[in-house]
Amino acid sequence: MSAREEFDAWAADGRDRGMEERHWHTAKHVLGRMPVESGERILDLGTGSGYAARALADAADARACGLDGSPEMVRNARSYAEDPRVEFLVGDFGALPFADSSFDHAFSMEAFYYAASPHETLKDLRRVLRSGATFSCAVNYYEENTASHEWQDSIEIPMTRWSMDEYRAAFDEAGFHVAAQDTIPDREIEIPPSDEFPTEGFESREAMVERYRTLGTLLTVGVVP
Amino acid sequence: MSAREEFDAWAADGRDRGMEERHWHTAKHVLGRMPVESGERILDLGTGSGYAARALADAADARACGLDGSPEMVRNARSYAEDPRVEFLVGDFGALPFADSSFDHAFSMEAFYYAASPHETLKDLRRVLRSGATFSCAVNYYEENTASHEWQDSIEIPMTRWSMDEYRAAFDEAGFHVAAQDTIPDREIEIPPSDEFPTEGFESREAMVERYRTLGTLLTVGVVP
Amino acid sequence: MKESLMEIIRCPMDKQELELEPIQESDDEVLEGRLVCTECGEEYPIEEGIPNLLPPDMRDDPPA
Amino acid sequence: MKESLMEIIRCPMDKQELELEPIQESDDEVLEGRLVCTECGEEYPIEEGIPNLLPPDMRDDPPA
Ligand SMILES: Nc1ncnc2c1ncn2[C@@H]1O[C@H](CSCC[C@H](N)C(=O)O)[C@@H](O)[C@H]1O
Ligand SMILES: Nc1ncnc2c1ncn2[C@@H]1O[C@H](CSCC[C@H](N)C(=O)O)[C@@H](O)[C@H]1O
Repeated sequence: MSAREEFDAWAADGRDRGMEERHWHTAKHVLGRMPVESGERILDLGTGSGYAARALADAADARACGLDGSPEMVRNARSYAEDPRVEFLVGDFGALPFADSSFDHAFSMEAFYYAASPHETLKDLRRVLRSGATFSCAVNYYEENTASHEWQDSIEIPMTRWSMDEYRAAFDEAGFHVAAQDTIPDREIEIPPSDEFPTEGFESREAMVERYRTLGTLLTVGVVP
Repeated sequence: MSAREEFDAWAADGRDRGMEERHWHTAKHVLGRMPVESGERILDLGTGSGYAARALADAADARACGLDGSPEMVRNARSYAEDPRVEFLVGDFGALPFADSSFDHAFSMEAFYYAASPHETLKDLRRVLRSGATFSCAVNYYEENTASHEWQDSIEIPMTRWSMDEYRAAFDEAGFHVAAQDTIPDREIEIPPSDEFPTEGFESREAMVERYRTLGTLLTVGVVP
Repeated sequence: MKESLMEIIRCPMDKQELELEPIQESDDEVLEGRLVCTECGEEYPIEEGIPNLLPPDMRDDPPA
Repeated sequence: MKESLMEIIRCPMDKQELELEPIQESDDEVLEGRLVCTECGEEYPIEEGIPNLLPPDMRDDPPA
């Protein structure tokens, strides 16, 4: 199955809205830290339902552009957004369809590791960002989050599983200055009482607490020199 | 009273340790976000008891240097630290006694706004940081934190009260790229039940909740291009 | 797609400028049309207001 | 103060290199001594292992 077919199917199933709800718990903190000024242009890489693009336009009066490789995702995202400051387009992480220095900042949640050539994507991202721009890259799938490792089994698209160190090194190699790195806990997801474990996803309550309250979302922030 | 006399008196009173305990609630999150690599040199500006220098050496195997204008503060800080990776010296924010590009990162908690010429201090900081270095500037005294405004009444040293926007603009003007800005809530300080208000510091429980749980510590992160 | 997006979008293959060929427009948006690369001549569709700037080999419907 | 600090410390006034004049040393630290600016000649004390690099007008004890 191609990435496009896979994610088109997710969109048709309404998984875009489900992800929005869960990812918002930590994504809102990532968005809240971005030093966005009014009128700036922001790229949302792998926009899904487009919630981040909507939130940035709304909270920071920014012009947000959501890119996604799945036409069905983008069709949904467009249908949820009424704000004229928000735009969506279909495109691939491997061939960003933008001019040099097009954006003042970029954001990506739970999407970057689907890039077929993540190092190339980072370099191309650097190209489409102006000097001084930030890239906030948020992922739940990463080496230290052992509970996430099995996710690859249920999807045919190859996923890149870097450690925190590997994210910093890759940003560095692509010419970003690493400005910050952090794991952001999900304090909102409901964790059932111990006697309900094992659940479908977790052997024990401790494992679920670790996955969400301790590890949460890995954020790496790069700045273009 | 000179800054030196004021803070020497604080140190003699043991206020350095009291601040350490309270500031740690949010400072640890600031420190945790810094992308410090093993062996890097870090400056702790206005080190007080020196806890941040100690923590950086310990957690990130960094070489930390704490600067403070109060000889008594530094004497205390030195007495608390056993780690050979930690050093302290007496110096003023207005005349940083360091070579160009001496440090890989800088940190400052509840100290920066005492600088007599904050714009000059930012510029000098940029000078002593290498390209790609970050400066994490954390303050509880800032415009949006209205509960903090009255602090100036109890100290003779003039304090700079910038807004979040003014911090970003000043960093920018000094030649830093602003990489992130955030308010970090203090989730640990105990807030008494409503019937114990007014207290010495707060009219109402709501005001105290806003001061700590909502506003907390303002963090601005700059990166040297 | 609003015309202002033309400022930043480029051909995904060679990053050269695109020319907008509108077919159907609303008040402030192009609903159907084409984006043509001024360099390589590749054409990218705009459908239901959405520009599709996937590289040509990823754009076409997968064989059923 | 460890000698390795000499790599980064400079005269606060003109940011020129300092020369270390140790008076009392322990295993790995200078406990008492002086740091002298190689350019302006200003002297900065090291006392109880702590270098005092305040500008000269801020260093001196305040009048009682
Ligand atoms: N190579 C690629 N190019 C462009 N988009 C891709 C891609 N691989 C995956 N995606 C998109 O990345 C998204 C990952 S799901 C995450 C969506 C959203 N950011 C959220 O937080 O909920 C999907 O919408 C998928 O279509
Ligand atoms: N102009 C100046 N130069 C150097 N240090 C200064 C200064 N003005 C204030 N300070 C120092 O800044 C510190 C502020 S109190 C904060 C201390 C510590 N960072 C903490 O978080 O607890 C004091 O130790 C004071 O001596």
